[in-house]
Amino acid sequence: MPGTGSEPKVTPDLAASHGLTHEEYDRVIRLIGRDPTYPELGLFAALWSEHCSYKSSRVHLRRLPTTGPRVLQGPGENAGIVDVGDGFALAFKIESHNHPSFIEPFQGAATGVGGILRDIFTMGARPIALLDSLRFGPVDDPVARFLLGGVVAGIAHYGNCFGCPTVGGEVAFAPEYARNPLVNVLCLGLVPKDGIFRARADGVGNTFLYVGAKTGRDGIHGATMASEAFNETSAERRPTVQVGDPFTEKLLLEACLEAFRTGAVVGIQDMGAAGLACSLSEMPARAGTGADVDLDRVPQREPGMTPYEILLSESQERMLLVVERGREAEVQRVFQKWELDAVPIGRVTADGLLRARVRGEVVAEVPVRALTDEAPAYDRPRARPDWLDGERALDLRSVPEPADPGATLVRLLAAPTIASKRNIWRQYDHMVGINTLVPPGSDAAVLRIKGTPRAVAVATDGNGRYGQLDPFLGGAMAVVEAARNVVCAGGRPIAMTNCLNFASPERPEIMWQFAETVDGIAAACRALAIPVTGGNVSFYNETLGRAILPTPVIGVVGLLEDADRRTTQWFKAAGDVVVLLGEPAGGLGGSEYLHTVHGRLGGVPARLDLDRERAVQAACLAAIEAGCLRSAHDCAEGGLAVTLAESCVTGPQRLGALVALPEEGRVDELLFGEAPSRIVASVAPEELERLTQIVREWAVPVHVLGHVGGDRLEVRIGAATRVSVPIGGLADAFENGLTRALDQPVEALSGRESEGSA
Amino acid sequence: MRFGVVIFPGTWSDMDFHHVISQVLHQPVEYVWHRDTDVDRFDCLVLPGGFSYGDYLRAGAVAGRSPIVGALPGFVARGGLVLGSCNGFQILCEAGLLPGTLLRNDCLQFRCQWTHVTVEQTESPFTRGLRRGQVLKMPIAHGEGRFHADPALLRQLRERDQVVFRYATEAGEVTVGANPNGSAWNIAGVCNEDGTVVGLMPHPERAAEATVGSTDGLLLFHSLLGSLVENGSVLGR
Amino acid sequence: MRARIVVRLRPGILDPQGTTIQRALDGLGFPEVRDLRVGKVLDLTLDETDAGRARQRLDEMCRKLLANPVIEDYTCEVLDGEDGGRAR
Amino acid sequence: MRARIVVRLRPGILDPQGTTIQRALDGLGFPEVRDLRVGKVLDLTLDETDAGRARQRLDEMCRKLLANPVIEDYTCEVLDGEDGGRAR
Ligand SMILES: Nc1ncnc2c1ncn2[C@@H]1O[C@H](COP(=O)(O)OP(=O)(O)O)[C@@H](O)[C@H]1O
Ligand SMILES: [Mg+2]
Repeated sequence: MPGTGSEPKVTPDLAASHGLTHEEYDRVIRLIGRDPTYPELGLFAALWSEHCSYKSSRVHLRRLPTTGPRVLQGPGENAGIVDVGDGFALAFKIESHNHPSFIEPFQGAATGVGGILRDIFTMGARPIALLDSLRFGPVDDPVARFLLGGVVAGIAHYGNCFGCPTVGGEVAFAPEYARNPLVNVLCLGLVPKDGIFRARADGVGNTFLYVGAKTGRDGIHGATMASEAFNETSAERRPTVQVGDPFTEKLLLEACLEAFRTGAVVGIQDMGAAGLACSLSEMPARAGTGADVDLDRVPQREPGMTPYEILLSESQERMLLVVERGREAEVQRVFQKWELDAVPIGRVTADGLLRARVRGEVVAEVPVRALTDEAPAYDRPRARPDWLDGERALDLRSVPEPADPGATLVRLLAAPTIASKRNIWRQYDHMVGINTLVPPGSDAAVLRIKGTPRAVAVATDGNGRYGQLDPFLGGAMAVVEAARNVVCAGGRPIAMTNCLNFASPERPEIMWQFAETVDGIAAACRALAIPVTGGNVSFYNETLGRAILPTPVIGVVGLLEDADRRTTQWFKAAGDVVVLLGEPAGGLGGSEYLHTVHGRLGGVPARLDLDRERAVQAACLAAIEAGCLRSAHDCAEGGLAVTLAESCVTGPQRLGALVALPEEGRVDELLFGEAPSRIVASVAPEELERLTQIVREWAVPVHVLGHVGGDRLEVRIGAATRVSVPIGGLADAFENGLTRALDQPVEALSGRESEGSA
Repeated sequence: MRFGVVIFPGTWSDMDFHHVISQVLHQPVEYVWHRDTDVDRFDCLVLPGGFSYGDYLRAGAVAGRSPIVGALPGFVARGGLVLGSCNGFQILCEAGLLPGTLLRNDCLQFRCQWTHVTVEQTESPFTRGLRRGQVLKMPIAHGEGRFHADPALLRQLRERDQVVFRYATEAGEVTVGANPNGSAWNIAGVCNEDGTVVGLMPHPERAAEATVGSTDGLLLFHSLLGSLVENGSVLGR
Repeated sequence: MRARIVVRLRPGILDPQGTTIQRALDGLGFPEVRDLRVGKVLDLTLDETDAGRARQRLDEMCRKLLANPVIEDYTCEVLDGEDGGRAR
Repeated sequence: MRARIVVRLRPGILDPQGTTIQRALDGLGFPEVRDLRVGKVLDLTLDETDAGRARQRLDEMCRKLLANPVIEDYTCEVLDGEDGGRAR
């Protein structure tokens, strides 16, 4: 029995204050056969937290398809890995940092970037791109402005200083995120196929080498914090804020990659959530080994740290390596060169226990499997929310049709969720590495893989409104939309990662939303044959009972065999023919139009036919690969009219277009209705026939809408011209919409103070 | 021509320069660690972009006092050439090897975007192959690129032809709107009195292949290599 | 009335800037420096003649904008007020 | 021995950060603020017992690294030395 020292006596109440339920605490006692010591309680509380154990989501995540011919590493490691040919592989994963970003947006977002970068380079990969998917409250809310400013600056600070380009992402605004911003960051890294590292503590007798920054009292309870909803007392937890140091992270990256080349590194894991505790239990658990470590040897930034604090600190920019016994010096020399600590703190053992000592005395001794595999898993109660039918029942007769659809189009283009995010991404270095072939501003970013003719296309997507009205559809739509974005860039989707942002899993209607979403994702993945290689679940995104929209954020990675075949979303030349792959009809349920113009969230979103979707994507890709598309743009938020306008104004050369749509139903439905399986493309007139042939092979309808040219976007419906707006007006709305909305004065109140009252 | 690309702990454009020099220009190139001071095997040293020491105090301040930078005056005196881009420019200014100072952008934000610069002098080995007034398209990516010099120094730089590049429109007009960071006199790059040390905020290595958007950055290197061909050696050694 | 506000990271909060500068000083021959931490100083003029009221306003500014209570502490000084005392 | 170094932009050098903060304060209802400028404060411990020598070392650090004389001024204070005086 480990000594207890001067630490608090462990009682069921203390366990409860650590977030362990009575049943969970009993389970701890059953598993270790006695009362835990205080540090042991800390270990269980952290590793059994929702954040680390996935206890509410595990039973559902199993339903995701995770295998495919290119998958070298599926879920279960720090990142997924797919084979991209020529001896290269891509490591990639998405992570949330929602809760820390609400408490301190700059550092919260910065350390979120730091965490996902480490997940990628622990696999042996050099990070080559970041994407950030963000959600905030409406821009006229000062708190949202404060959070947006801080989050973007934090991402810029960390990514720019570290030297990894931020090449894409999304930003959307809705009232449901007002006190629960979402900050999801995806990172992509390139690794030689034979240079992949894993988070395993293999080889009894090998050495645990602690490397990187020193351990301070940062972020203790971070893992348990991400496993709770916000309430009035959340502010008191503030001293746990971690500060990111991108410079040290950069040193850590270079040192790790150089250390890997010594051949002496057996395994590696970053110390993220739950810090040393997590690495010291997960690494041995994966390898069927144990760990015996001396906490006195852990480099410490502050005096007087307790074993509990050392084990649970979430200080950033640290890694745990397992090094072949006898070769420690080789690895240490590398870290010395980069002026980083590298200290042996213990050994891999055969007994399956995590044993931590202080001055020789054992302060914690528990089976690693008790902390990991034996963590509780719940199939929590699920119930379809009773408000759902009410929200889905939208009587379109109560929605007046726009008198001037052109003006409505301009308004939609200027809506913060649709308008250009240039003011955000120009704060990110999106070029370092000189791989960026398509920068932010098109459907997907495209990065070349140097030394090969190939390129990778990557995009993130997720629409919380669809999730709210139909979570199964929300999950499926996020997948097909992210994939469609990648396809529009010329990429063949090969794998995806997902970040599932939800409110409290302890509420049956939230758990129902979660389960439905997972099923929707799984169905779409199967239909498109895109395996899931990893992801992240963020629960408890609610403040004072107000839940976020169920928001799955999907990141899809695609491969271009020929980087020169990449395609962008904007029109290229006057005279080109504008075509629509898919059917024009859209629906107003859950649309941006209903939200922006009518202030409503409701209705039934358009149906998704997965076979049709697969065919549209395959047809588009075939056309791009045959070299007969000049542009391709996914038709999403804002519908056909917004998609056309974006193709007119987002390129280096602004071009007008004249298109005609068949007269059919409501004008707003036709122009602004949303539906999957639609791509607006342009094609040189002499290629139109070839395009039509290719697309027909996939049984996909092609509609010739009109042609590119002129200085306005003109849309005729039947005989009437319903939209005729000068390109300058469209461009102005799109380019300046977000900035103008942010510049509009609000009640003079700083975000920080009002946040304190949240 | 033998190139050395200097690496400080937080440098990140090192691999980009290495790629351009070796894969695009097919010139011999080596990395040089910031503690090295033995640099006489090189004709030209490149100080790339990055955050050399996190750049927490002032951009380039710590690196400006590093061993390799201490070796630069001797290297230059013996005929060596030095190109500093972005953080490299900041370091050269901090070390006093180039005139002026680079301050926080007037917009207070990091800026990553394409810029155009006019060529203001063609006496330096890096610009000898260019035309005065020629417009080059190269991107910037920095938070501290506002070139500052007091009026006397500014006058001196102009009189001595030490202003190398100025931010301009695509058509070559030097305007306030074309100035991305509030630099004095739109200055994007300067040189020492001999033209052998050149610093600029834009990234020539990011404008060296058509596929990433421009090849104008190569012109600096072509000037350099052209000078080499004409004279047999730029260094005369 | 001249005033000065100093905003510092709270004790225990990581200060990467301070650490880096200290290491640089060490490398330049100043090994005697320890515990270096970096803060911000804001010098300003207040259109206000009453020192007590001035201090109160400075404190308000810090809470509303200048200091980030999550990670920073602050002190305010009125420099040429009647008593030149500290607000906090 | 504790010491403090304050580094400020020289008068006449544009301080966009100061201007922006002042404008933000104005927007938050503090129109009485003028001439706001932002500087850096470095708090540190010196392994040195002689205040005079400490001040000399601080001054050296500033000249060698901490301040850029072209744009910045600095002051050094020894806080708990025998006389607590200013170096400059
Ligand atoms: N939504 C999900 N879909 C698939 N895999 C997931 C999902 N969420 C988490 N995972 C996987 O579970 C493992 C644990 O994730 P996580 O605890 O987030 O890792 P980390 O400790 O690096 O944050 C990872 O391999 C991750 O990819
Ligand atoms: Mg991880």
